[in-house]
Amino acid sequence: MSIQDDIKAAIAKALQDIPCVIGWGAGPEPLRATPLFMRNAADVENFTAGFLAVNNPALYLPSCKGVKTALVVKGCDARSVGQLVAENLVKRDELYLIGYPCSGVIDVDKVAARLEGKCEPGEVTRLREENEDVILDTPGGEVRLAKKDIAADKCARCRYPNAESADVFIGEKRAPVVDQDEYADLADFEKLSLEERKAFWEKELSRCIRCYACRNACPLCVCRDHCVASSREPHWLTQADGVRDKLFFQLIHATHLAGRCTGCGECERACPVGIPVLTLKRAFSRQVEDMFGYMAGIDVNTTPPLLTFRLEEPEIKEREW
Amino acid sequence: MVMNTDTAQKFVSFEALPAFLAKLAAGATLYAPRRENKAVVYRPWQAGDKVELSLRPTESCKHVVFPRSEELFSFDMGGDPEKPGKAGLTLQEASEPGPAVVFAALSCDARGFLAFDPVYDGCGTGGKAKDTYYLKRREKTTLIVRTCKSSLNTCFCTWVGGSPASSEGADALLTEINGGYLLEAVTDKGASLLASLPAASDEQSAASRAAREQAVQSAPQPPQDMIKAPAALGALFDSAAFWEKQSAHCIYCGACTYLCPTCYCFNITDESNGLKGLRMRSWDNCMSPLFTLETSGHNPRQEKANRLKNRVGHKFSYYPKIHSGRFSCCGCGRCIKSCPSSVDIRKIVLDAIKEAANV
Amino acid sequence: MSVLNTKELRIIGFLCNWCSYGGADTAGVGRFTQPTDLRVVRVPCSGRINPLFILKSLLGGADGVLVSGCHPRDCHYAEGNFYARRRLELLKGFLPVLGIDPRRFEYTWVSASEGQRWQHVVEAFTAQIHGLGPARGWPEAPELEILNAVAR
Amino acid sequence: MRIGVFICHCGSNIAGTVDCAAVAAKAATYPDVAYATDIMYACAEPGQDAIIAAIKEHQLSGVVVASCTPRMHEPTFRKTVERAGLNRYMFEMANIREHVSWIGKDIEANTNKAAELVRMAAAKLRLNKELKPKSFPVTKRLLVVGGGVAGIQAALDAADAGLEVILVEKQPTIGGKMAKLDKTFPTVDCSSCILGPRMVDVAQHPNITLYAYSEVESVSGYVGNFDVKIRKKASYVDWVKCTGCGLCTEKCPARKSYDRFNEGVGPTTAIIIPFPQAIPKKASIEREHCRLLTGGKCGVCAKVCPTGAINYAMEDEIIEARVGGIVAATGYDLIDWKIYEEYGGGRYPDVVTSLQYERMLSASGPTGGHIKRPSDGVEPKDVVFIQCVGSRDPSIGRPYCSGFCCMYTAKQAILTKDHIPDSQSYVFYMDIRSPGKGYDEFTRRVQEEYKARYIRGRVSLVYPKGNKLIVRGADTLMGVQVEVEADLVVLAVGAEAASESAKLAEKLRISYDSYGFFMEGHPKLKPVETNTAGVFLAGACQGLKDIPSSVAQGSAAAAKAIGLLSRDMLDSDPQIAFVSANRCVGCGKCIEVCPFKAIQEIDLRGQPKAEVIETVCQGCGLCNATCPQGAIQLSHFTDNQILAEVEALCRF
Repeated sequence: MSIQDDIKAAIAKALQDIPCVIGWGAGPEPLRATPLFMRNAADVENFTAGFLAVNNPALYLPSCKGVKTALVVKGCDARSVGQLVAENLVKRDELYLIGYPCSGVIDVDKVAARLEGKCEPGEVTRLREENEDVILDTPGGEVRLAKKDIAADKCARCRYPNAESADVFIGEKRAPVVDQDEYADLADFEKLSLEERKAFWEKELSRCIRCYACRNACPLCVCRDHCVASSREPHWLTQADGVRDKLFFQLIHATHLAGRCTGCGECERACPVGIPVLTLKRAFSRQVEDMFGYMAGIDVNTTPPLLTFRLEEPEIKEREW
Repeated sequence: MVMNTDTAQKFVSFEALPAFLAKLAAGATLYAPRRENKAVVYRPWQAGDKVELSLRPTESCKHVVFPRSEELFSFDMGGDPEKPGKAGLTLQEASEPGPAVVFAALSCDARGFLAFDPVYDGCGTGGKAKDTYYLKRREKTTLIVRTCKSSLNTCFCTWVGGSPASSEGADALLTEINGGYLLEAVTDKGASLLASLPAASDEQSAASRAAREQAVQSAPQPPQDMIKAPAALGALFDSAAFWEKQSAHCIYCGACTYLCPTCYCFNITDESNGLKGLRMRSWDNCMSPLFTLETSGHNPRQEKANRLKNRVGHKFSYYPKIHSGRFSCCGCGRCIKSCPSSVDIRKIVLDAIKEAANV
Repeated sequence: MSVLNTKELRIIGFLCNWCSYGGADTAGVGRFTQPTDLRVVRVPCSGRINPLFILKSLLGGADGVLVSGCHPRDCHYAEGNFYARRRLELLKGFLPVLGIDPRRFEYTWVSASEGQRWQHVVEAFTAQIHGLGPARGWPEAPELEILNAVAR
Repeated sequence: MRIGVFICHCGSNIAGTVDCAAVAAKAATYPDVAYATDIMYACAEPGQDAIIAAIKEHQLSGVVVASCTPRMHEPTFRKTVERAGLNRYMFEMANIREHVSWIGKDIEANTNKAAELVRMAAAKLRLNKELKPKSFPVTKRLLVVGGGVAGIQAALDAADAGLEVILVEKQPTIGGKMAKLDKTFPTVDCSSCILGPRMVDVAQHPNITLYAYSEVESVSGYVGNFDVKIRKKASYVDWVKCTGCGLCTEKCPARKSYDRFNEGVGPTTAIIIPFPQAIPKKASIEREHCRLLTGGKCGVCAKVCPTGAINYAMEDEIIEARVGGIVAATGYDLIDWKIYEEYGGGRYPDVVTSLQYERMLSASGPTGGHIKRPSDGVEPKDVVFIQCVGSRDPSIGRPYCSGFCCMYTAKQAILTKDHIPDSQSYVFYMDIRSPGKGYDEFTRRVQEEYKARYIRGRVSLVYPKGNKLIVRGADTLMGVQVEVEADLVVLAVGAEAASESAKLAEKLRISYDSYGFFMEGHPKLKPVETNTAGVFLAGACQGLKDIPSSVAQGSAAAAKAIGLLSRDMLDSDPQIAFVSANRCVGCGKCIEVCPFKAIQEIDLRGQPKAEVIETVCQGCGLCNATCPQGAIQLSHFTDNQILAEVEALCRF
């Protein structure tokens, strides 16, 4: 039996006493799966894990509060769950986690780049996985791509490929891709001068359509319906189509995620107009890691760093005036 | 006004395109698809800009006519400085929009405006309550759409009465042929824009016709029973289970509606600082719980299932019921393509038709 | 932009009521001359300061933002400044990612007795901001331009 | 809203460098401002009357006063608007004195700044809401921390007024520094004769509970209801059984113990009763000197104790109490003079501190009131006093004058002559500071009548020569260098804040200055209050002062506490957090960070929500800054109010 079948068996077993298992199923086109809410055996047949299992199912947990729910989770999904548990936003005993070793997930935008000049990703009619490659049927014939070339950025810096907190783990655990996140993406970004960075954000944010997909795709944005983005009390933002308001929303999101973001990258993936909003959150995460030695979603018993303090903060070098 | 298309076929070579665009940009704000990072967006064109034609635009061009936010009027409450405490009120109308041209929009984008037009022309009030903000911009905007060379997995314009080569709602149609583009005026507005271009040769006209036919043939076949959609969705209005299942993975962001060429909803807010301020309107979307939040705190569409039902129902049932069967959907598929959780509106409609048949 | 275009830059201070606002008062009582750029927003505690106030100021055109609270361990509310310290330190480290010079924002601790220290902080911070010059503004929707006239 | 703006001239304090009329004219153009004027003294009666009249005449619904700091007159003007029928929170202040007129002379810049501060205040006021306080019951019990003369005075006054008083003293006896003194200036009356009866009063007062050898462990709660934990340190003697007979102290074999009470002038035993008049007169064992507790062998005291009071297994005890108010009276410590190498850095036994000298002068001291050189027990003839040892010395971070050294040095010179009629005293001084009733006369008497030689100048070196000490210094009046052969050198060591004052301040949530002295509420007008309601100051912990001043402040602090605790109910400050239940998602972050446990989770129709406990919330706003959706807001400092201030400045 393949891992896929083993997971299906685990899901079927879980459904014996849990009403709903959230995983992934076939999506609207070959490159994309969709979150799948499985309630019966027929639903389980549609289950798919692996390279297309992009969406973070932890997103749906706060709305499942009070009902025992099972999730099939990648390592990064489990971190989101862990953070929700650490913040007491979901109860661990209301959860059942089915883990499997994740070897990375697809980034459709990277496929688009690889297909540049040939076709759009939306023209791919079939995807087959073959070991470390995928084979795409395109109008111009088959295209073979290495998974590592089209995997999401986060997969290349994955420290937790296995959902360590899973209640049941299907398959052999994988070794971490890296031991340490070097934040090389930020280092690259920081090659820009301050002026260039400002210009960068102005340009990127000018494209924002204020759909808030970034927020709604974030498993830790639990305010959702009550987000300050559209409230008048408090009234932080206007609804105008200007960079200042759009950027400010990203700053709200980033500051609210400081010390909480697990880096799942769903905000950036969800952005329909490709604004690299994860960069802002990672800038906080890097500092949080350096300053407080804290990585969100790893230890459910540690208080997130902005909800606590130490009398002496050895890593904070205050300015001497 | 629709023109005799045979007399208005023009040709612009790849090499001559920048000069033509520059000419268009001289008399109006010219919007053209531009690649920005991973997205393709309609931006004011400037000399040197590459027009992105290989990837289809991520967003529709509706914001050219229906800006994401716009001033309705501004106000100044400053009174007579000699009489503090006696507030004044001076209102200032928003400034007139200038002319705009959209180059190489998708043909579905143009059809999207056809869903807007009756609503903003006051259809609900017998034409009395016209939205002049929209109508002025619509009047001053010339749309040049392009023939799609192929269909994407998410395309379904043919389901809702469109086609990859449709010029409905547009002022001119652009079709790529050997060596350049054939441009075909659809309206007088379109014709006047194309006036300076050399006429297309018969060969070029034939090539364009062939390209358009090819595009139409490659388009997906519509399902047979789309016509049943309005009734089916109506029948499922009270079927909470159906909508809960369909909406389970929806994350109720606004990506679908804001990318949609036919979604026309807006919100109105006032912003002020000190004595000055403005009333503005900005895009709003029915997937947001705030969309229907009432002052009392009551929200008739608190659940996302109800909101998704409204979005699908509006496009495929309520709207067509009062607009001669025209769906408020142009089948561009952006809502599917860009949905972070891959909600597929086609599947919902088809499931509804199937489900209603069983009821 | 301030009325005094050429002389002043826009500097906002967020001061806790109990220590730093008192320190600024003490400086005033002691007639410790200071540059005139700073405008103080009084808040009960540095823990009340949402970092977003600072970002809002900086995006809105402040050339500099100064936060001052009670010394750690000396918070009127026992713990507020401990939380503030973490938030503010993270914020300061975050600003460069936006392309904002982190020297445009400083936070410090001044007690109600430290009038002279307050004078020094204001002088040094104001000099620092003048050294950096006016901040470049962030564009916003054209229709909002009317809101900006007020602060001119 | 109809806002009235009043720009105060404060005489010339503001008007000298701010064009108040111009500010008022500018203010008249601000949103909702219905009336704006400048006014000579807003806080004076005519000023307040003018504000009230304007509120009525112009139907004002809110008032901005631009004047001094709100920390000074906000309460004043809140009462003013209240008298005019407005809610007291429909008022804002712009600080154009301490923050404008007093810190710069550029009239154009000041006027502009003042106008902008008024605009901020008006912008905030537009969003102010009427707030109403809640009332809560008061615990009519006072805690006094420190049993020196100031604390004793405060405790007795409060107890006499009928309050229950808990007096906590760190040492095994009350009495503080004054108990160590032989005589007091300028009357030269016996210190223990005047203090002793007050100490006895403390012991006997039915309203006073004394915890000696105890410290404040923690304080929580707020004015009216502080919850205090007191650590009663293990004395290893059951004080209920101990009769203070002193037999144990006679028999204790650990006779080389440091004598804390006597400032180390001669040794003492490990089990002690600090001095004969100690209150409580109970024995206690100093652990580090006790042979049994450190070495496991001895037990002599237990054997000799007639009542079996010795208990080597005793442990610290925590006592909990609820009090309505607290007086801090923790006194001072002498600085560590040994940092001064020029005085021998502690190497010469015949260089002593003034307090050691007091113990030598005292009849109940280790020398029985005989002045003897520590080195050889010989009576000194030439005694040199060096003043300002550790006072007025910026190089060691003690730039302040300790205030009482000039006087006690004069006293000690007099006493020296009294004890040893053929002695000669020399006093090296910087300036003589004697501004008190009878004080200057006293310093003259010591020179004229007792023939002490006062030499104005600093001592550069003290060094031994034979069995003498050579004191080399400058006589700046004569312009010569002088050397005095001394038998004994007495250093008038300056004082500093008590060593653990900062820790106590943190427990009490009061401020302290850079030297560790507690901050009074206002240097002039609130000398015994602190910025923490219900906490008062007495004695040298607030700033160095002599006995009469300490006693006066002890009484003053008691009077303030009596005033507070005479009320049955107190009004809670309504500037507290409130929750918009429909926006709260029940994430609990506010509950997690609240330093006061003032937020609880409640169930609202099946949903968890935060709820503020109104009388517990202190209004810090930490929750407000923590709540991501802004569902919990701090009244009077809401996000929108602060944003209004920001936007009044920063939108361009």
